[in-house]
Amino acid sequence: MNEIKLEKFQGPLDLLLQLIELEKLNITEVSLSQITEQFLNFLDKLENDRSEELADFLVIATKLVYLKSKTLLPYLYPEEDEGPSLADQLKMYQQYILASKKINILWSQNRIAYGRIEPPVKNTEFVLPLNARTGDLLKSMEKLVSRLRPLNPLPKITIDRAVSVKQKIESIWNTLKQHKKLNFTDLIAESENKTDVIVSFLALLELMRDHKAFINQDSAFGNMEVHLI
Amino acid sequence: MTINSQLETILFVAGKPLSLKKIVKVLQVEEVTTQNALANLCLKYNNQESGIIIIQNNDEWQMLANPDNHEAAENFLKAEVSGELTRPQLETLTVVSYCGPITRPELEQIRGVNCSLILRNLMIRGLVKEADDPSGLLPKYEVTMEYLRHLGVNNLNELPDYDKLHNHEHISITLAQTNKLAS
Amino acid sequence: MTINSQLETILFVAGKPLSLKKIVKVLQVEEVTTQNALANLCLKYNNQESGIIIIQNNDEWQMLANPDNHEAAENFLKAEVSGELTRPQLETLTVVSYCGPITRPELEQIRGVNCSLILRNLMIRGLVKEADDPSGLLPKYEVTMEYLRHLGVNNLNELPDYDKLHNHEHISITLAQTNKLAS
Repeated sequence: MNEIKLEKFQGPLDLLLQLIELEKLNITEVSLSQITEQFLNFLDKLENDRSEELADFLVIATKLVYLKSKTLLPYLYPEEDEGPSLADQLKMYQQYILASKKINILWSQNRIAYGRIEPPVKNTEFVLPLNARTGDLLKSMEKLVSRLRPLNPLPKITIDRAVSVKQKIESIWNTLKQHKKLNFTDLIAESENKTDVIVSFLALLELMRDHKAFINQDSAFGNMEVHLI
Repeated sequence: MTINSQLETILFVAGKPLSLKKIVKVLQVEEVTTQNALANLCLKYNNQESGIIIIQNNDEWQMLANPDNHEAAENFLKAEVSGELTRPQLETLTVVSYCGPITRPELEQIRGVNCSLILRNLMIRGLVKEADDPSGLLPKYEVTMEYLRHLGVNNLNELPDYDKLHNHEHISITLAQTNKLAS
Repeated sequence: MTINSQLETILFVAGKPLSLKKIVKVLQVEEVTTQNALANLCLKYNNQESGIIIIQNNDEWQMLANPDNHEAAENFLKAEVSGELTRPQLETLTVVSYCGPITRPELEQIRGVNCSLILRNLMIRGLVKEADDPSGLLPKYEVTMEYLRHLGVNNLNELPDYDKLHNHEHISITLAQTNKLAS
Protein backbone atom coordinates (compact mmCIF):
# COMPACT_ATOMS: atom_id res chain seq x y z
CA MET A 1 0.00 0.00 0.00
CA ASN A 2 2.78 2.38 0.85
CA GLU A 3 4.19 1.90 -2.60
CA ILE A 4 1.90 4.65 -3.86
CA LYS A 5 3.42 8.03 -3.12
CA LEU A 6 1.23 10.98 -2.34
CA GLU A 7 2.60 13.08 -5.19
CA LYS A 8 2.06 10.29 -7.68
CA PHE A 9 -1.71 10.57 -8.10
CA GLN A 10 -3.95 13.28 -9.49
CA GLY A 11 -7.20 12.85 -7.65
CA PRO A 12 -9.37 10.26 -5.93
CA LEU A 13 -10.17 8.34 -9.13
CA ASP A 14 -6.52 8.17 -10.07
CA LEU A 15 -5.70 6.89 -6.58
CA LEU A 16 -8.42 4.23 -6.89
CA LEU A 17 -7.05 3.12 -10.26
CA GLN A 18 -3.56 2.81 -8.85
CA LEU A 19 -4.74 0.88 -5.80
CA ILE A 20 -6.68 -1.50 -8.04
CA GLU A 21 -3.65 -1.99 -10.28
CA LEU A 22 -1.39 -2.55 -7.29
CA GLU A 23 -3.66 -5.32 -6.04
CA LYS A 24 -3.94 -6.70 -9.57
CA LEU A 25 -7.74 -6.53 -9.41
CA ASN A 26 -10.32 -5.87 -12.10
CA ILE A 27 -12.53 -2.85 -11.74
CA THR A 28 -15.65 -4.26 -10.08
CA GLU A 29 -17.74 -3.16 -7.13
CA VAL A 30 -16.37 -6.02 -5.08
CA SER A 31 -12.73 -5.17 -5.72
CA LEU A 32 -13.42 -1.51 -5.01
CA SER A 33 -14.94 -2.37 -1.67
CA GLN A 34 -11.81 -4.39 -0.92
CA ILE A 35 -9.58 -1.34 -1.18
CA THR A 36 -11.81 0.96 0.89
CA GLU A 37 -9.50 0.82 3.83
CA GLN A 38 -6.39 1.57 1.83
CA PHE A 39 -8.18 4.55 0.31
CA LEU A 40 -9.28 5.89 3.70
CA ASN A 41 -5.70 5.61 4.88
CA PHE A 42 -4.68 8.25 2.38
CA LEU A 43 -7.14 10.79 3.74
CA ASP A 44 -5.05 11.86 6.71
CA LYS A 45 -1.91 12.03 4.58
CA LEU A 46 -3.76 14.34 2.23
CA GLU A 47 -4.73 16.63 5.02
CA ASN A 48 -1.16 17.69 5.63
CA ASP A 49 -0.04 18.30 2.07
CA ARG A 50 -3.04 18.63 -0.21
CA SER A 51 -5.85 19.78 2.04
CA GLU A 52 -7.50 21.72 -0.81
CA GLU A 53 -8.31 18.42 -2.50
CA LEU A 54 -9.85 16.80 0.55
CA ALA A 55 -13.43 17.51 -0.49
CA ASP A 56 -13.00 15.59 -3.77
CA PHE A 57 -11.58 12.61 -1.90
CA LEU A 58 -14.39 12.62 0.65
CA VAL A 59 -16.99 12.32 -2.13
CA ILE A 60 -15.36 9.12 -3.36
CA ALA A 61 -14.74 7.88 0.20
CA THR A 62 -18.49 8.10 0.83
CA LYS A 63 -19.20 6.05 -2.28
CA LEU A 64 -16.66 3.45 -1.21
CA VAL A 65 -18.12 3.12 2.25
CA TYR A 66 -21.55 2.70 0.70
CA LEU A 67 -20.19 -0.02 -1.61
CA LYS A 68 -18.43 -1.73 1.25
CA SER A 69 -21.55 -1.80 3.38
CA LYS A 70 -23.53 -3.10 0.40
CA THR A 71 -21.02 -5.90 -0.16
CA LEU A 72 -21.04 -6.82 3.51
CA LEU A 73 -24.80 -6.81 3.92
CA PRO A 74 -26.35 -7.18 0.51
CA TYR A 75 -29.80 -8.03 1.91
CA LEU A 76 -30.10 -4.45 3.19
CA TYR A 77 -29.84 -3.14 -0.33
CA PRO A 78 -32.64 -4.37 -2.59
CA GLU A 79 -31.81 -4.66 -6.27
CA GLU A 80 -32.69 -1.42 -7.92
CA ASP A 81 -31.44 0.72 -10.72
CA GLU A 82 -29.07 3.15 -9.14
CA GLY A 83 -27.55 4.59 -12.31
CA PRO A 84 -23.87 4.33 -13.07
CA SER A 85 -21.87 2.76 -10.29
CA LEU A 86 -18.51 3.84 -8.98
CA ALA A 87 -17.02 0.95 -10.96
CA ASP A 88 -18.58 2.33 -14.17
CA GLN A 89 -17.30 5.80 -13.36
CA LEU A 90 -13.81 4.47 -12.77
CA LYS A 91 -13.80 2.42 -15.97
CA MET A 92 -14.79 5.49 -17.91
CA TYR A 93 -12.08 7.55 -16.23
CA GLN A 94 -9.57 4.85 -17.12
CA GLN A 95 -10.48 5.09 -20.79
CA TYR A 96 -9.83 8.83 -20.83
CA ILE A 97 -6.51 8.29 -19.10
CA LEU A 98 -5.55 5.86 -21.87
CA ALA A 99 -6.74 8.35 -24.50
CA SER A 100 -4.77 11.15 -22.85
CA LYS A 101 -1.59 9.16 -23.42
CA LYS A 102 -2.35 9.03 -27.14
CA ILE A 103 -3.13 12.74 -27.16
CA ASN A 104 0.20 13.37 -25.47
CA ILE A 105 1.98 11.54 -28.28
CA LEU A 106 0.23 13.73 -30.86
CA TRP A 107 1.09 16.85 -28.89
CA SER A 108 4.75 15.91 -28.46
CA GLN A 109 5.27 15.26 -32.17
CA ASN A 110 5.10 19.02 -32.73
CA ARG A 111 3.42 18.34 -36.05
CA ILE A 112 2.02 21.85 -35.99
CA ALA A 113 -0.21 23.40 -38.64
CA TYR A 114 1.14 26.95 -38.97
CA GLY A 115 -0.92 29.99 -39.85
CA ARG A 116 -0.08 32.93 -42.06
CA ILE A 117 1.92 35.91 -40.96
CA GLU A 118 -0.53 38.48 -42.10
CA PRO A 119 0.53 41.73 -43.64
CA PRO A 120 -0.49 44.55 -41.26
CA VAL A 121 -4.00 45.80 -41.96
CA LYS A 122 -4.25 49.57 -42.10
CA ASN A 123 -7.32 51.01 -40.51
CA THR A 124 -8.05 54.07 -42.63
CA GLU A 125 -10.64 55.83 -40.53
CA PHE A 126 -11.34 55.65 -36.83
CA VAL A 127 -14.87 54.67 -35.86
CA LEU A 128 -15.89 54.77 -32.20
CA PRO A 129 -17.74 51.53 -31.44
CA LEU A 130 -21.28 52.32 -30.29
CA ASN A 131 -20.92 50.30 -27.11
CA ALA A 132 -17.50 51.52 -25.98
CA ARG A 133 -18.30 54.88 -24.36
CA THR A 134 -17.19 55.83 -20.86
CA GLY A 135 -20.41 54.53 -19.27
CA ASP A 136 -19.89 51.13 -20.96
CA LEU A 137 -16.32 50.98 -19.72
CA LEU A 138 -17.41 51.78 -16.17
CA LYS A 139 -20.13 49.12 -16.17
CA SER A 140 -17.82 46.51 -17.65
CA MET A 141 -15.07 47.33 -15.13
CA GLU A 142 -17.43 47.12 -12.18
CA LYS A 143 -18.67 43.74 -13.35
CA LEU A 144 -15.11 42.50 -13.72
CA VAL A 145 -14.04 43.71 -10.28
CA SER A 146 -16.97 41.99 -8.61
CA ARG A 147 -16.20 38.79 -10.52
CA LEU A 148 -12.62 38.91 -9.24
CA ARG A 149 -13.66 39.06 -5.60
CA PRO A 150 -11.39 36.51 -3.90
CA LEU A 151 -13.30 33.42 -2.84
CA ASN A 152 -13.51 32.59 0.82
CA PRO A 153 -11.18 29.73 1.51
CA LEU A 154 -13.00 26.43 2.05
CA PRO A 155 -13.70 25.68 5.69
CA LYS A 156 -10.82 23.61 6.88
CA ILE A 157 -11.86 20.00 7.22
CA THR A 158 -9.75 18.03 9.56
CA ILE A 159 -9.27 14.35 9.37
CA ASP A 160 -7.11 12.79 11.97
CA ARG A 161 -5.29 9.54 11.75
CA ALA A 162 -7.82 6.86 11.04
CA VAL A 163 -7.99 3.79 13.20
CA SER A 164 -8.04 0.73 11.01
CA VAL A 165 -11.28 -1.19 10.61
CA LYS A 166 -9.60 -4.26 11.99
CA GLN A 167 -8.57 -2.49 15.22
CA LYS A 168 -12.06 -1.09 15.51
CA ILE A 169 -13.71 -4.50 15.11
CA GLU A 170 -11.61 -5.83 17.94
CA SER A 171 -12.36 -2.90 20.16
CA ILE A 172 -16.14 -3.07 19.55
CA TRP A 173 -16.10 -6.84 19.93
CA ASN A 174 -14.38 -6.56 23.31
CA THR A 175 -16.78 -3.92 24.56
CA LEU A 176 -19.74 -5.93 23.32
CA LYS A 177 -18.55 -9.09 25.06
CA GLN A 178 -18.38 -7.15 28.32
CA HIS A 179 -21.69 -5.30 28.08
CA LYS A 180 -23.77 -7.60 25.82
CA LYS A 181 -25.50 -4.52 24.45
CA LEU A 182 -24.53 -0.97 23.59
CA ASN A 183 -25.71 2.13 21.74
CA PHE A 184 -24.06 3.09 18.49
CA THR A 185 -24.19 6.70 19.66
CA ASP A 186 -22.06 5.80 22.67
CA LEU A 187 -19.75 3.86 20.44
CA ILE A 188 -18.96 6.90 18.36
CA ALA A 189 -19.17 9.41 21.19
CA GLU A 190 -15.43 9.39 21.56
CA SER A 191 -14.76 9.58 17.85
CA GLU A 192 -12.44 12.40 17.09
CA ASN A 193 -13.53 12.84 13.51
CA LYS A 194 -15.75 11.66 10.68
CA THR A 195 -13.32 9.05 9.43
CA ASP A 196 -13.48 7.47 12.85
CA VAL A 197 -17.28 7.32 12.66
CA ILE A 198 -17.09 5.78 9.18
CA VAL A 199 -14.62 3.18 10.42
CA SER A 200 -16.81 2.33 13.41
CA PHE A 201 -19.78 1.87 11.12
CA LEU A 202 -17.82 -0.41 8.79
CA ALA A 203 -16.53 -2.41 11.75
CA LEU A 204 -20.08 -2.87 12.98
CA LEU A 205 -21.16 -4.11 9.55
CA GLU A 206 -18.34 -6.65 9.58
CA LEU A 207 -19.48 -7.92 12.98
CA MET A 208 -23.01 -8.30 11.70
CA ARG A 209 -21.85 -10.21 8.67
CA ASP A 210 -19.89 -12.57 10.88
CA HIS A 211 -23.04 -13.09 12.98
CA LYS A 212 -21.37 -11.73 16.07
CA ALA A 213 -23.81 -8.88 16.52
CA PHE A 214 -27.24 -7.68 15.44
CA ILE A 215 -28.81 -4.26 15.46
CA ASN A 216 -32.17 -2.88 16.55
CA GLN A 217 -33.33 0.44 15.22
CA ASP A 218 -36.82 1.74 15.99
CA SER A 219 -37.04 4.32 13.27
CA ALA A 220 -35.00 5.70 10.44
CA PHE A 221 -32.13 7.77 11.86
CA GLY A 222 -33.15 6.55 15.32
CA ASN A 223 -30.65 5.20 17.81
CA MET A 224 -29.07 1.86 16.90
CA GLU A 225 -28.84 -0.73 19.61
CA VAL A 226 -26.04 -3.20 19.09
CA HIS A 227 -26.57 -6.67 20.64
CA LEU A 228 -24.18 -9.50 21.17
CA ILE A 229 -25.26 -12.74 19.53
CA MET B 1 -17.33 34.64 -58.70
CA THR B 2 -18.59 31.43 -57.13
CA ILE B 3 -19.29 31.03 -53.43
CA ASN B 4 -16.50 28.47 -53.22
CA SER B 5 -14.02 30.96 -54.58
CA GLN B 6 -15.19 33.76 -52.27
CA LEU B 7 -15.04 31.45 -49.28
CA GLU B 8 -11.49 30.49 -50.21
CA THR B 9 -10.52 34.17 -50.34
CA ILE B 10 -12.10 34.96 -46.98
CA LEU B 11 -10.46 32.08 -45.15
CA PHE B 12 -7.15 33.08 -46.72
CA VAL B 13 -7.49 36.75 -45.78
CA ALA B 14 -8.77 36.09 -42.25
CA GLY B 15 -5.71 34.29 -40.93
CA LYS B 16 -7.64 33.21 -37.85
CA PRO B 17 -10.53 30.88 -36.98
CA LEU B 18 -13.88 32.05 -38.36
CA SER B 19 -17.25 30.93 -37.05
CA LEU B 20 -19.84 29.61 -39.47
CA LYS B 21 -22.08 32.52 -38.42
CA LYS B 22 -19.46 35.05 -39.37
CA ILE B 23 -18.80 33.42 -42.75
CA VAL B 24 -22.52 33.38 -43.53
CA LYS B 25 -22.72 37.07 -42.66
CA VAL B 26 -19.79 38.04 -44.86
CA LEU B 27 -20.81 35.89 -47.85
CA GLN B 28 -24.46 36.95 -47.48
CA VAL B 29 -25.79 33.54 -48.48
CA GLU B 30 -27.84 30.83 -46.78
CA GLU B 31 -26.21 28.80 -44.03
CA VAL B 32 -26.70 25.55 -45.95
CA THR B 33 -24.96 27.03 -49.02
CA THR B 34 -22.03 28.03 -46.84
CA GLN B 35 -21.84 24.57 -45.31
CA ASN B 36 -21.78 23.01 -48.76
CA ALA B 37 -19.04 25.37 -49.87
CA LEU B 38 -17.02 24.52 -46.74
CA ALA B 39 -17.40 20.81 -47.46
CA ASN B 40 -16.24 21.38 -51.06
CA LEU B 41 -13.23 23.36 -49.90
CA CYS B 42 -12.26 20.61 -47.46
CA LEU B 43 -12.39 18.10 -50.32
CA LYS B 44 -10.24 20.37 -52.44
CA TYR B 45 -7.58 21.02 -49.81
CA ASN B 46 -7.50 18.17 -47.37
CA ASN B 47 -5.50 15.66 -49.32
CA GLN B 48 -2.08 14.31 -48.60
CA GLU B 49 -0.06 16.39 -51.04
CA SER B 50 -1.68 19.75 -50.29
CA GLY B 51 0.48 22.45 -48.73
CA ILE B 52 -2.59 24.15 -47.29
CA ILE B 53 -5.38 22.50 -45.28
CA ILE B 54 -8.74 23.48 -43.78
CA ILE B 55 -9.24 22.70 -40.09
CA GLN B 56 -12.63 22.50 -38.41
CA ASN B 57 -13.12 22.88 -34.66
CA ASN B 58 -16.82 22.36 -33.92
CA ASP B 59 -18.30 25.57 -35.30
CA GLU B 60 -15.07 27.23 -36.44
CA TRP B 61 -12.97 27.01 -39.58
CA GLN B 62 -9.43 28.04 -40.40
CA MET B 63 -7.03 27.75 -43.33
CA LEU B 64 -3.59 26.57 -42.16
CA ALA B 65 -0.39 25.07 -43.50
CA ASN B 66 -0.25 21.28 -43.75
CA PRO B 67 1.34 20.02 -40.50
CA ASP B 68 3.35 17.48 -42.53
CA ASN B 69 5.30 20.48 -43.83
CA HIS B 70 5.92 21.91 -40.38
CA GLU B 71 9.67 21.75 -40.83
CA ALA B 72 9.58 23.84 -43.98
CA ALA B 73 7.32 26.35 -42.21
CA GLU B 74 9.64 26.44 -39.21
CA ASN B 75 12.56 27.28 -41.47
CA PHE B 76 10.65 30.46 -42.01
CA LEU B 77 8.95 31.37 -38.80
CA LYS B 78 10.44 31.36 -35.40
CA ALA B 79 9.27 28.02 -34.03
CA GLU B 80 6.86 28.54 -31.16
CA VAL B 81 7.79 27.46 -27.70
CA SER B 82 4.68 25.67 -26.56
CA GLY B 83 6.17 23.37 -23.97
CA GLU B 84 4.86 20.15 -22.58
CA LEU B 85 1.48 19.55 -21.02
CA THR B 86 1.30 18.57 -17.36
CA ARG B 87 -0.75 15.51 -16.44
CA PRO B 88 -3.77 17.45 -15.12
CA GLN B 89 -3.69 19.67 -18.23
CA LEU B 90 -3.49 16.63 -20.48
CA GLU B 91 -6.33 14.83 -18.68
CA THR B 92 -8.59 17.86 -18.79
CA LEU B 93 -7.81 18.58 -22.45
CA THR B 94 -8.55 14.96 -23.31
CA VAL B 95 -11.99 15.00 -21.70
CA VAL B 96 -12.83 18.39 -23.23
CA SER B 97 -11.63 17.16 -26.67
CA TYR B 98 -13.84 14.09 -26.66
CA CYS B 99 -16.85 15.43 -24.74
CA GLY B 100 -16.87 19.16 -25.48
CA PRO B 101 -18.72 21.42 -25.36
CA ILE B 102 -19.01 20.36 -21.74
CA THR B 103 -19.94 22.13 -18.49
CA ARG B 104 -17.63 22.25 -15.50
CA PRO B 105 -19.79 19.96 -13.30
CA GLU B 106 -19.85 17.39 -16.11
CA LEU B 107 -16.09 17.56 -16.49
CA GLU B 108 -15.63 17.22 -12.74
CA GLN B 109 -17.95 14.23 -12.67
CA ILE B 110 -15.69 12.46 -15.15
CA ARG B 111 -12.37 13.49 -13.60
CA GLY B 112 -13.52 13.25 -9.99
CA VAL B 113 -11.73 16.46 -9.02
CA ASN B 114 -12.44 20.16 -8.93
CA CYS B 115 -11.38 21.64 -12.27
CA SER B 116 -11.78 25.39 -11.87
CA LEU B 117 -8.07 26.20 -11.61
CA ILE B 118 -6.99 23.89 -14.38
CA LEU B 119 -9.67 25.25 -16.72
CA ARG B 120 -8.57 28.81 -16.02
CA ASN B 121 -4.98 27.87 -16.66
CA LEU B 122 -5.88 26.20 -20.00
CA MET B 123 -7.99 29.19 -21.03
CA ILE B 124 -5.13 31.58 -20.34
CA ARG B 125 -2.90 29.35 -22.42
CA GLY B 126 -5.48 29.56 -25.20
CA LEU B 127 -6.07 25.80 -25.44
CA VAL B 128 -9.63 25.82 -24.06
CA LYS B 129 -12.37 28.42 -24.41
CA GLU B 130 -15.96 29.03 -23.47
CA ALA B 131 -18.23 27.80 -26.25
CA ASP B 132 -20.62 30.27 -27.82
CA ASP B 133 -23.82 28.89 -26.34
CA PRO B 134 -26.41 31.47 -25.40
CA SER B 135 -28.96 28.81 -24.44
CA GLY B 136 -27.16 27.30 -21.50
CA LEU B 137 -27.18 28.69 -18.00
CA LEU B 138 -23.84 27.12 -17.21
CA PRO B 139 -20.90 27.97 -19.48
CA LYS B 140 -19.69 25.12 -21.67
CA TYR B 141 -16.07 24.58 -22.54
CA GLU B 142 -14.46 23.37 -25.75
CA VAL B 143 -10.92 23.09 -27.10
CA THR B 144 -9.53 25.85 -29.34
CA MET B 145 -8.20 25.86 -32.87
CA GLU B 146 -4.80 26.58 -31.33
CA TYR B 147 -4.96 23.17 -29.66
CA LEU B 148 -6.11 21.31 -32.80
CA ARG B 149 -3.45 23.08 -34.83
CA HIS B 150 -0.82 21.83 -32.43
CA LEU B 151 -2.06 18.25 -32.55
CA GLY B 152 -1.94 18.39 -36.34
CA VAL B 153 -5.45 16.99 -36.85
CA ASN B 154 -8.00 18.54 -39.19
CA ASN B 155 -11.01 17.78 -37.08
CA LEU B 156 -11.76 16.51 -33.58
CA ASN B 157 -13.26 13.35 -35.04
CA GLU B 158 -9.79 12.36 -36.27
CA LEU B 159 -8.65 11.86 -32.67
CA PRO B 160 -7.90 8.24 -31.71
CA ASP B 161 -11.05 6.27 -30.75
CA TYR B 162 -13.16 9.39 -31.19
CA ASP B 163 -16.48 7.66 -31.88
CA LYS B 164 -16.11 5.35 -28.93
CA LEU B 165 -15.10 8.01 -26.43
CA HIS B 166 -17.33 10.74 -27.80
CA ASN B 167 -20.45 8.63 -27.51
CA HIS B 168 -19.34 6.67 -24.49
CA GLU B 169 -22.32 4.80 -23.03
CA HIS B 170 -21.58 5.90 -19.49
CA ILE B 171 -21.05 9.52 -20.32
CA SER B 172 -24.62 10.20 -21.27
CA ILE B 173 -25.87 8.54 -18.10
CA THR B 174 -23.27 10.24 -15.93
CA LEU B 175 -23.98 13.61 -17.48
CA ALA B 176 -27.72 13.11 -17.14
CA GLN B 177 -27.12 12.43 -13.47
CA THR B 178 -25.03 15.59 -13.07
CA ASN B 179 -27.75 17.63 -14.72
CA LYS B 180 -30.38 16.14 -12.46
CA LEU B 181 -28.32 17.08 -9.42
CA ALA B 182 -27.79 20.58 -10.75
CA SER B 183 -31.44 21.24 -11.50
CA MET C 1 6.22 15.59 -48.83
CA THR C 2 6.75 16.85 -52.38
CA ILE C 3 8.55 20.06 -53.24
CA ASN C 4 5.29 21.44 -54.67
CA SER C 5 3.55 20.91 -51.36
CA GLN C 6 6.35 22.46 -49.32
CA LEU C 7 6.48 25.45 -51.66
CA GLU C 8 2.74 25.92 -51.24
CA THR C 9 3.16 25.90 -47.45
CA ILE C 10 5.98 28.41 -47.51
CA LEU C 11 4.20 30.89 -49.76
CA PHE C 12 1.09 30.50 -47.59
CA VAL C 13 2.75 31.17 -44.23
CA ALA C 14 5.07 33.91 -45.54
CA GLY C 15 2.35 36.45 -46.29
CA LYS C 16 4.84 38.61 -48.21
CA PRO C 17 6.77 38.46 -51.50
CA LEU C 18 9.63 35.95 -51.44
CA SER C 19 12.65 36.00 -53.73
CA LEU C 20 13.56 32.88 -55.70
CA LYS C 21 16.86 32.82 -53.86
CA LYS C 22 15.14 32.78 -50.49
CA ILE C 23 12.78 29.98 -51.56
CA VAL C 24 15.69 27.89 -52.85
CA LYS C 25 17.42 28.35 -49.52
CA VAL C 26 14.40 27.33 -47.45
CA LEU C 27 13.52 24.32 -49.60
CA GLN C 28 17.17 23.27 -49.90
CA VAL C 29 16.79 22.10 -53.49
CA GLU C 30 18.20 23.11 -56.90
CA GLU C 31 17.07 26.40 -58.40
CA VAL C 32 15.67 24.65 -61.47
CA THR C 33 13.58 22.33 -59.28
CA THR C 34 12.19 25.35 -57.47
CA GLN C 35 11.37 27.07 -60.75
CA ASN C 36 9.51 23.99 -61.93
CA ALA C 37 7.57 23.82 -58.68
CA LEU C 38 6.66 27.52 -58.98
CA ALA C 39 5.39 26.94 -62.52
CA ASN C 40 3.30 23.99 -61.32
CA LEU C 41 1.84 26.02 -58.48
CA CYS C 42 0.89 28.84 -60.86
CA LEU C 43 -0.94 26.32 -63.03
CA LYS C 44 -2.76 24.98 -59.99
CA TYR C 45 -3.85 28.34 -58.60
CA ASN C 46 -4.06 30.84 -61.40
CA ASN C 47 -7.41 29.94 -62.88
CA GLN C 48 -10.57 31.99 -62.92
CA GLU C 49 -12.39 30.28 -60.08
CA SER C 50 -9.55 30.20 -57.59
CA GLY C 51 -9.88 32.25 -54.40
CA ILE C 52 -6.10 32.40 -54.04
CA ILE C 53 -3.59 33.35 -56.73
CA ILE C 54 0.20 33.32 -57.15
CA ILE C 55 1.75 36.46 -58.55
CA GLN C 56 5.27 36.98 -59.84
CA ASN C 57 6.96 40.35 -59.76
CA ASN C 58 10.33 40.02 -61.47
CA ASP C 59 12.24 37.75 -59.16
CA GLU C 60 9.68 37.70 -56.33
CA TRP C 61 6.70 35.44 -55.68
CA GLN C 62 3.67 35.92 -53.47
CA MET C 63 0.40 34.17 -52.62
CA LEU C 64 -2.53 36.58 -52.57
CA ALA C 65 -6.32 36.66 -52.50
CA ASN C 66 -7.88 36.74 -55.97
CA PRO C 67 -8.60 40.43 -56.69
CA ASP C 68 -11.88 39.42 -58.36
CA ASN C 69 -13.10 38.59 -54.85
CA HIS C 70 -12.14 41.99 -53.43
CA GLU C 71 -15.72 42.71 -52.42
CA ALA C 72 -15.94 39.62 -50.23
CA ALA C 73 -12.54 40.39 -48.72
CA GLU C 74 -13.57 43.97 -48.01
CA ASN C 75 -16.84 42.81 -46.48
CA PHE C 76 -14.85 40.68 -44.13
CA LEU C 77 -12.41 43.40 -43.12
CA LYS C 78 -15.21 45.91 -42.67
CA ALA C 79 -17.10 43.50 -40.42
CA GLU C 80 -13.90 43.10 -38.41
CA VAL C 81 -13.40 46.78 -37.74
CA SER C 82 -16.92 48.12 -37.47
CA GLY C 83 -20.00 47.51 -35.44
CA GLU C 84 -20.31 46.95 -31.72
CA LEU C 85 -17.57 45.32 -29.71
CA THR C 86 -18.20 41.78 -28.53
CA ARG C 87 -18.41 41.31 -24.76
CA PRO C 88 -14.83 39.91 -24.53
CA GLN C 89 -13.54 42.77 -26.69
CA LEU C 90 -15.26 45.38 -24.52
CA GLU C 91 -13.92 43.82 -21.34
CA THR C 92 -10.39 43.74 -22.74
CA LEU C 93 -10.63 47.36 -23.83
CA THR C 94 -11.91 48.22 -20.35
CA VAL C 95 -8.99 46.57 -18.57
CA VAL C 96 -6.51 48.27 -20.90
CA SER C 97 -8.25 51.61 -20.23
CA TYR C 98 -8.34 51.38 -16.43
CA CYS C 99 -5.16 49.35 -15.85
CA GLY C 100 -2.93 50.21 -18.83
CA PRO C 101 -0.15 50.23 -19.76
CA ILE C 102 -0.40 46.54 -19.08
CA THR C 103 1.36 43.40 -20.38
CA ARG C 104 -0.53 40.58 -22.04
CA PRO C 105 0.14 38.06 -19.22
CA GLU C 106 -1.23 40.58 -16.68
CA LEU C 107 -4.28 41.21 -18.82
CA GLU C 108 -4.87 37.49 -19.25
CA GLN C 109 -4.51 36.85 -15.54
CA ILE C 110 -7.15 39.48 -14.80
CA ARG C 111 -9.56 38.23 -17.46
CA GLY C 112 -8.72 34.54 -17.01
CA VAL C 113 -8.58 33.85 -20.75
CA ASN C 114 -6.12 34.14 -23.60
CA CYS C 115 -6.33 37.61 -25.19
CA SER C 116 -3.99 37.51 -28.19
CA LEU C 117 -6.66 37.52 -30.92
CA ILE C 118 -8.76 40.13 -29.14
CA LEU C 119 -5.80 42.47 -28.65
CA ARG C 120 -4.96 42.14 -32.33
CA ASN C 121 -8.51 43.06 -33.22
CA LEU C 122 -8.57 46.08 -30.92
CA MET C 123 -5.29 47.22 -32.45
CA ILE C 124 -6.66 46.89 -36.00
CA ARG C 125 -9.60 49.05 -34.91
CA GLY C 126 -7.20 51.68 -33.62
CA LEU C 127 -8.49 51.43 -30.04
CA VAL C 128 -5.36 49.96 -28.47
CA LYS C 129 -1.65 50.20 -29.23
CA GLU C 130 1.65 48.98 -27.91
CA ALA C 131 3.02 51.50 -25.42
CA ASP C 132 6.44 53.04 -25.94
CA ASP C 133 8.29 51.38 -23.14
CA PRO C 134 11.90 50.67 -23.96
CA SER C 135 12.61 49.34 -20.47
CA GLY C 136 10.26 46.39 -20.45
CA LEU C 137 11.00 43.02 -21.93
CA LEU C 138 7.31 42.31 -22.55
CA PRO C 139 5.30 44.76 -24.64
CA LYS C 140 2.71 46.77 -22.73
CA TYR C 141 -0.62 47.83 -24.14
CA GLU C 142 -2.54 51.08 -23.72
CA VAL C 143 -5.50 52.80 -25.36
CA THR C 144 -4.85 55.19 -28.25
CA MET C 145 -5.13 58.99 -28.06
CA GLU C 146 -7.67 58.82 -30.83
CA TYR C 147 -9.94 56.62 -28.76
CA LEU C 148 -9.61 58.91 -25.74
CA ARG C 149 -10.43 61.95 -27.88
CA HIS C 150 -13.56 60.25 -29.20
CA LEU C 151 -14.57 59.44 -25.64
CA GLY C 152 -14.27 63.12 -24.85
CA VAL C 153 -11.69 62.75 -22.12
CA ASN C 154 -8.23 64.29 -22.10
CA ASN C 155 -6.65 61.85 -19.79
CA LEU C 156 -7.32 58.33 -18.54
CA ASN C 157 -7.83 59.55 -14.99
CA GLU C 158 -10.92 61.39 -16.18
CA LEU C 159 -12.65 58.03 -16.72
CA PRO C 160 -15.51 57.52 -14.22
CA ASP C 161 -14.32 56.23 -10.84
CA TYR C 162 -10.80 55.97 -12.21
CA ASP C 163 -9.02 56.26 -8.87
CA LYS C 164 -11.17 53.61 -7.25
CA LEU C 165 -11.00 51.12 -10.14
CA HIS C 166 -7.46 51.76 -11.34
CA ASN C 167 -5.91 50.33 -8.20
CA HIS C 168 -8.74 48.13 -7.09
CA GLU C 169 -7.77 45.62 -4.44
CA HIS C 170 -9.30 42.66 -6.31
CA ILE C 171 -7.12 43.42 -9.29
CA SER C 172 -3.92 43.75 -7.29
CA ILE C 173 -4.66 40.46 -5.51
CA THR C 174 -5.24 38.72 -8.85
CA LEU C 175 -2.01 40.13 -10.25
CA ALA C 176 -0.05 39.21 -7.14
CA GLN C 177 -1.16 35.63 -7.72
CA THR C 178 0.29 35.72 -11.25
CA ASN C 179 3.63 36.84 -9.98
CA LYS C 180 3.57 34.16 -7.35
CA LEU C 181 2.74 31.50 -9.92
CA ALA C 182 5.37 32.80 -12.30
CA SER C 183 8.13 32.85 -9.73
